[in-house]
Amino acid sequence: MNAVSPMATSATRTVRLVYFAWVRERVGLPEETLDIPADLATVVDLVRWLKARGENYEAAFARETLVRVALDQHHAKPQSPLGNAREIAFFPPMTGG
Amino acid sequence: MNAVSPMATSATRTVRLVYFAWVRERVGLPEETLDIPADLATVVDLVRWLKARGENYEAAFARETLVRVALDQHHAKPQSPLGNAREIAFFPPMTGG
Amino acid sequence: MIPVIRIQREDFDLSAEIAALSAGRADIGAVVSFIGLCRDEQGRLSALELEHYPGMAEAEIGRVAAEAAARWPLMGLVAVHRYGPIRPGEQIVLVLAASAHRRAAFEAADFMMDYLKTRAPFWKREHRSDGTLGGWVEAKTDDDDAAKRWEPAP
Amino acid sequence: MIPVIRIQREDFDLSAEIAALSAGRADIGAVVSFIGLCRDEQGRLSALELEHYPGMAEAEIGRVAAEAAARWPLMGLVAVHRYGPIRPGEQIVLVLAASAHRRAAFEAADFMMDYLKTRAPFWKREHRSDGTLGGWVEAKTDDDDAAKRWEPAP
Repeated sequence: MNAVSPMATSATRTVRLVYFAWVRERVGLPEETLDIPADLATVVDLVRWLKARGENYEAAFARETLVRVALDQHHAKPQSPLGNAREIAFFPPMTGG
Repeated sequence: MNAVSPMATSATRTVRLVYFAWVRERVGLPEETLDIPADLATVVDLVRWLKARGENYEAAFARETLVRVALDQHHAKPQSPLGNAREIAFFPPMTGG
Repeated sequence: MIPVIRIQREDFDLSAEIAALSAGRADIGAVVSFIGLCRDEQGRLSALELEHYPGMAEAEIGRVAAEAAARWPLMGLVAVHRYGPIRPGEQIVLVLAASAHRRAAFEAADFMMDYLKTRAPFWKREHRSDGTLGGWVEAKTDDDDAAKRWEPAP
Repeated sequence: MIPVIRIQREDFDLSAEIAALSAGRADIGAVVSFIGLCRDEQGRLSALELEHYPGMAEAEIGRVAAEAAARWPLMGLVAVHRYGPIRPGEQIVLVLAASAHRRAAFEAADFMMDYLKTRAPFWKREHRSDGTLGGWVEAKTDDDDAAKRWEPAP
């Protein structure tokens, strides 16, 4: 546990989260700006952190594998590193066309 | 030779021959009505009979396999029986579309 | 579904054909269209002259259309082929296929064009930009190969 | 070749798009178009509501178009996708691909639609004829399978 100092775990960064279709409806917001822990490494880490925030996120991500993600408007995967993404979008599988 | 009586070989039937594209140009006619021997069995038989009629037909059918045929407006093959076809068309491979 | 097949000297209008096909109905989900245009071949050509076999052209395209209709669940099928002189940039042929879903519409239009190329009795002759009469366009073995894609594997 | 990509609420006109694509040129031999229409599902639906991700929709369709342009020798590529409420019989999406020859135009249009279905950030919600709000349309695994056709064999 020495590697993770209290300072590092309390560091945060600001991201814009956007939600679409039934993900938006379950979260209850079209978008929000949040300070997330800087040590969340991947999309999955962020999803688990969001689910701990409240029932609305629990409902939206109940089936984690069903929700798709885009980092700065590029499709990404659950294991993708968040990197420095500033806009993170969650949405159901696409049904356009 | 007994099977082919003189009467049978002299019997004829009337067909309309139509020509398109360079086949038409080489024959020198868009169409003609001819009495052909009734014992010509297949398309190839007819082509060989036509080639014996003159140089224009020789030129049109110089490469027999290149010329396509239709019997009563249906595509046919060199070995197809002429049957009772009344309109026989010869033309190059198609280039429409 | 009755296919619309026309052989004509005049030009055609794609939007009008689609409107006619889909008027008053809401069950069509996909319309695929193909338009073949006359190319100038880097300025070499002034026109193509299209000769056809009247009667058989309609009949043969009708047979190809019937095969397409038997093979895919189509809600509309249109084939229009022009003849006579056609200048570079002008339209030569139109195929339209409509269905509930896109796969059937794409495949049927593709199939129609492949068979139209190899079976419809039309022949193209070149007219050159220098005023001389060019030769008859030669059939491509590519086109035969394309048509063979639709045949069952031997 | 610069692809034309538009995300819009308004309807579009196929003939006008083709005219714009081919104006003043005579090197295009084939134009393939796809139009996706809103179906009423046997009268069950009064409309589809299309939600999209502004910004990413244009960007993602642009990336798909760039892939198509790299893969086929295209002379024109257009993708128009509508959003907002769309009634049965109305147009939702247009893809147009132009090339010298038909194979490239057919494949590019087909490819564009398969990837647009699975990658463009649009979501359809049903509005029912009985006045109630229906559910979100579920993605089809068919569409993922269709998109996989274009990937190199493993």
